[in-house]
Amino acid sequence: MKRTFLLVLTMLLVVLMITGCWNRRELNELSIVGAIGIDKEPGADQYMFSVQVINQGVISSKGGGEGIGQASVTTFEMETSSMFEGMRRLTTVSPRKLYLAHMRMLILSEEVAKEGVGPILDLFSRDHEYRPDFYVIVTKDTKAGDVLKQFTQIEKVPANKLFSSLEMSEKHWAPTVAVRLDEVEASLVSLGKQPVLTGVMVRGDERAGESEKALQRLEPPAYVVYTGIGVFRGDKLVGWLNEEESKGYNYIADNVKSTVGPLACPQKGEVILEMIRSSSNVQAKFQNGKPQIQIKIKAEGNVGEVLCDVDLQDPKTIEKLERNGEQRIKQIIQRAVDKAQHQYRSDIFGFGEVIHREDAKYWKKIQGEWDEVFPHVPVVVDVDLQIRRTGTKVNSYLTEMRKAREKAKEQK
Amino acid sequence: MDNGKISGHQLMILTMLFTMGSSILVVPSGLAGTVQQDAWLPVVVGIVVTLALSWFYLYIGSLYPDRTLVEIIEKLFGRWVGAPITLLFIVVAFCVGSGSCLYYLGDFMTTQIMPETPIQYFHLLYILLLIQGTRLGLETLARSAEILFPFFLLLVIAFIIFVSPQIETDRLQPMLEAEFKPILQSTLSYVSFSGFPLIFMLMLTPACTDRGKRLQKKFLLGNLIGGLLILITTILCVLVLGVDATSRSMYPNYALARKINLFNFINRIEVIMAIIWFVSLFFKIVVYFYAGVLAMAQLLRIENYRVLTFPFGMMLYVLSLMVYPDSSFMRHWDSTIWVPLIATFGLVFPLLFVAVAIGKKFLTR
Amino acid sequence: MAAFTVLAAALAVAWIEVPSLRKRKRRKELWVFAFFLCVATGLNVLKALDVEIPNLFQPINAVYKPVSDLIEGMLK
Amino acid sequence: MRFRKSKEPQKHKHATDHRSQHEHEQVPVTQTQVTPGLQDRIEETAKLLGGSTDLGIRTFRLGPAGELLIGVLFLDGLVDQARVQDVQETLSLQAEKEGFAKQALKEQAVIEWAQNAITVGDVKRATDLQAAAQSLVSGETVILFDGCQELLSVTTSAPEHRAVSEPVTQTVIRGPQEAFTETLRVNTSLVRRKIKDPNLWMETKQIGKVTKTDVAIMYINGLVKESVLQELHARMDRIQIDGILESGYIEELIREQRYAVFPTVNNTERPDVVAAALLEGRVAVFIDGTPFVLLMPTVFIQFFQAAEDYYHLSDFGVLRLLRLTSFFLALLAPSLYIAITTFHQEMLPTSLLISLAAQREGIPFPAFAEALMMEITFELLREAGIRMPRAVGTAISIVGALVLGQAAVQAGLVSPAMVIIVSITAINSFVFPNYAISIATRVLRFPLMLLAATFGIFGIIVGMLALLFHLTSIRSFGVPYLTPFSPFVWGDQKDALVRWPREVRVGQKGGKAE
Repeated sequence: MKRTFLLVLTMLLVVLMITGCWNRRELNELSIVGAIGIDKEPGADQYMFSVQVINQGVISSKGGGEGIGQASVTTFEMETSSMFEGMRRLTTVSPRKLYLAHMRMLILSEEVAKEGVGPILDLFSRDHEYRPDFYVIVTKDTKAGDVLKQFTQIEKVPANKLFSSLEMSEKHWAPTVAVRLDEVEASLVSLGKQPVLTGVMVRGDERAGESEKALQRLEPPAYVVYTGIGVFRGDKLVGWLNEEESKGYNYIADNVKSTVGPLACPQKGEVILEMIRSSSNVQAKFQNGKPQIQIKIKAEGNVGEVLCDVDLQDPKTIEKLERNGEQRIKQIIQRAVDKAQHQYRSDIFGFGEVIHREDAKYWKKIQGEWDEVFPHVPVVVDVDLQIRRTGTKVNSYLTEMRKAREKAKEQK
Repeated sequence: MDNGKISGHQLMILTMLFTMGSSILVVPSGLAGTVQQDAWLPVVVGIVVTLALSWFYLYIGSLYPDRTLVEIIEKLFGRWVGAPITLLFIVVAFCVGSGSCLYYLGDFMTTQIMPETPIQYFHLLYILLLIQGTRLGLETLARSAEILFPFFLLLVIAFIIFVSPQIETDRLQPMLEAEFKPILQSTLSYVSFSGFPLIFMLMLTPACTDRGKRLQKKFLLGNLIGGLLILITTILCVLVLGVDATSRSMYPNYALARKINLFNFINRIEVIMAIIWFVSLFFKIVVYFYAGVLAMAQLLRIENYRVLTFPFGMMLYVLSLMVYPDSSFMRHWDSTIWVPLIATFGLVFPLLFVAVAIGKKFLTR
Repeated sequence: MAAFTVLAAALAVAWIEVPSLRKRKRRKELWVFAFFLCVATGLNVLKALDVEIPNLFQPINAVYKPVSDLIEGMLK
Repeated sequence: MRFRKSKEPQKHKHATDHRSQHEHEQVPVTQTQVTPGLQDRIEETAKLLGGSTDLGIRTFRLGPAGELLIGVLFLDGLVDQARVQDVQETLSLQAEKEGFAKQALKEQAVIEWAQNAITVGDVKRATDLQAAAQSLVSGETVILFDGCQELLSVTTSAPEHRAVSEPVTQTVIRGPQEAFTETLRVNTSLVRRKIKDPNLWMETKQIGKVTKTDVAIMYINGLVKESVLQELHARMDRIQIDGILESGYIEELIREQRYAVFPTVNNTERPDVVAAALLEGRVAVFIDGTPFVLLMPTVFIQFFQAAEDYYHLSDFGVLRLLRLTSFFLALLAPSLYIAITTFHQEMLPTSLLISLAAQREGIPFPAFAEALMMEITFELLREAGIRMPRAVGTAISIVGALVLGQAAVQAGLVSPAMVIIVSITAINSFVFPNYAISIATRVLRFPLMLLAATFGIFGIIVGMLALLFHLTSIRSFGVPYLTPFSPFVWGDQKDALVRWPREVRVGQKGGKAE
């Protein structure tokens, strides 16, 4: 036993000694990448690969000190023909090896998306270092590199700003959709579903936003905002949904967690509704062997803001508001479906998959020409909206104002 | 033999780990590739087939209770005919079985976790562990498995709970779309990973203190639990990753573990989850290795198999690096040649044994 | 270098096993051990010297390829 | 009273006499015959002790007429002077009273008379001066009679010993505050007082060729496993050693695995722990000269069972889980830190990663070297803290705190996070109720760190598996080390990971006491 013990021990030591440490990376040898942007000039055959590297020292230095005067992130750019090459070639610029596991955003420029994202995404799912938890977005009217270069207020790391802003807006506002890489891939492969990506743009003076002076101003010269959803056909970007249509898309895709929307008052003016819950159920029904898509939305909301004279104490009013709201949601959805069916001819809602689930045999027959069938599939929308609460107040002061006036008049 | 005795409970755990072994890492991917969202179906059928097979193997074992597979072969065929058959079994258990499973480990480590580390060092480290375990004897191994079992289950349950929020039930639909032939093919592939290799457990069963019905119960139960765990992970893979990502992943379970994200807090713990596969893979390899070494010792009629562990460990090192030149060869080989190969040893030979045994009984009467 | 490492490992293994076997006068086990150690060392040295070792899977392939094709044909 | 200090070798001086030939293989002293002349015999005895100056000799005559000449010998300091005085006085009083008839002065009669006369201590008869010397060093008083071959030895020993005091190494808040001392008899009596049962049996052996240390084996007849007892006896008889100075000598010599890092024999300085162990059917080995008593067989989980677990309400027993966690942390904290920060950075939340990375900015050493350095520094400090006189100890701790906590970080040699990790390890390694197990964590921590530095988490897993195999393979007196877990004993689970309430425990078959 003694011999075995000694031998195993020495062998272990020898092994460990000679092995060195291939995969070992000390923390201070890392360049933590926050976001990657990919650009392409129209017609060019090279991509522009930009990375946003977090400047650790600056971020974590408490109360300023040495960090002052340095930007919290650094952006490197490199021309390349393939992603992997670009990533590695960046070592000629960056003092350290890029560390990608903490990447938050992958930003594709509009040009790249229009030419097709196919040649780009593979690396990000094949390389072991990338994790599947970053979001993919597309720029609108701007370059991905420029988005990365904007200084951001409050959140020191722009990539984090993009990340949390996307999550927040998806949760509370709805017209954005946070798409992870594996979802993009799945819809790229699927015959019955097309990918979508949220758009991002820079509002204001891009150049000024790239200077750190931007941080010292109360009103930033430029800021990064999310706008609408980009519609893809295959791997190519074919167009955009505006904010409302994007919301419609999210209603169908069951992405709406909470949102805010106006609805018409019985008379004039609007009531702003806070949607607190929404669930959608998409089904395919067959009539005479032809498929028909039925979308059922069940939503619950609260009255959030009253901008008109309406008597909220009256159950009938609420009922009326509910009907109006249903109408409105229906409209939004219909518009989104219309645009996808007729303008972009891209099944971003996954109706194909719904049909597949419902009737696999029929799907087998048509899956080849689904792109041609899709625009002609009738879509029926059914919305059921319930208004639950009216906030902490009952009637708006607008109503009370009117009532007071009427009373005064009567007294006259 | 001074290997000590193992209890029925311990045998159950070993059987479970052996059933899961490499299958849990590889099976979901292949199944999703052939039968898409119906991947669970072949597993269910496979579990039933595996249970039947286990019953059959135990029947062979019960022909000569207290005897290992090698001794049974010798009893049936005599020393001179039996020896080559035993040798074939040793080659399969030792070279193909433990060699390929070890390669799985190395491949898994180098693709998913530490790509820059040369694969042989993972093998070397595992072989050292293998030799230590085997030398300490079956009893130690079984008891260690017993201790690990609760932790193992805890991890698996945590795994299931952690990924379940991301389940999308749509992904299993449409159900039962797959046709008969692909289902048959993938069932065969499942059985070739989890069913046929169980024949080598016959090297271990004589060490169990339980006999007859009790042994059968434990063995089948272990089998069933292992099978169910594979079933659950397969279904989870499809439900969470979707068919496409499952079939395109080298190790879908690991991809699944990477998806874990609970409250934005419990996340990025796939390396911890990988412990599940390290452990089950280790026990699969060690059972193969132990079976091979013990078979060789019994074939050569030496009392103590321990002298063989170091030389066999060294051979295993070379073999494990040699068996598969690359990972696509591995996938191809596993889905084509491995199936009939292990079927020969898991089905044809056992049938032959039973035939000979019945024939002998008939003749002696 | 690698080959020497292998030899050193083999010597170390022998150092563990042989004395106790000799003390207990297990001649047969000693021979078996020696035989397998030689085979193992040989394999390892060849591997270390980058000599092509015929893959065990080749003959298995040769035997089972037809069977496998047959099964595949049946199931396709 | 005077005698020669003999410088000449004593060997073979009285080789002609064969009457009391007796094998004395251990101490190289010649055999001695008993010669009738009192003076000669006294000198002879003194010579056997090398003329040691602490030998006290008194000769005087007994009887009304001083008929009987006797010599009283004792080793000063080992005996209680008052008792020696007592012996002398009783003898002379008796002699005064009775007087001596002529035939009463015959050899046999004198010895028997004296034996009956002495009322103090335990009186033994011997004929051999060698035995007399042995009696002397054991603290007995030897009485020689003129004209008699036989001699008497009376136990008058009263060596200096410490009073029973509070335990130093295994303290409790609630529970008995007494600890063993260095005296065997005191120790055994402490246990006897707790277990008043005639079935509490004790056997005594003398181990050590030179030291002849008294070793007592204590157990409760009927509860103890015969096989354990036999095995213990066999192993003790096999011991070949000159001296036993502490229980550690015996522990090392009787354990099964020479190379096990984990202690397979428990030790304690608390009588209540020994009593509890005896009631569980274990065997206790008392060694004269040390307050530490060995307990066996010992299993892994025992090192996490503090005496206090049983004195507080059962809710308190949950703390064992905490101690087990501590065990793993003490073992693994540095290796996990190394593995995660150098191999699996993706496991860290982004903000933590950024802050750790910023801390490491400018640190010249790899994390492994950093950890190794700090761990070794800590071990050194700990070692220094134990060895140093108490006054210097505080200085050490101040230096340690400054070096570890402040200066090293400010000098940019180590990162603050590493200091935290080392502190965590340190705190955790002080949690165990028994010091013995923390030695195992200290020894094993370093190979695990090495494995973590080369293979990351995978290395740690392999290391832990190897450790598990080792643990499952070792035994303590035939009992597998991981007993209540593997082999799994359902009944013992009630006092394994958690101490269950007593009603539940007593409900177990056999009503096992604690």
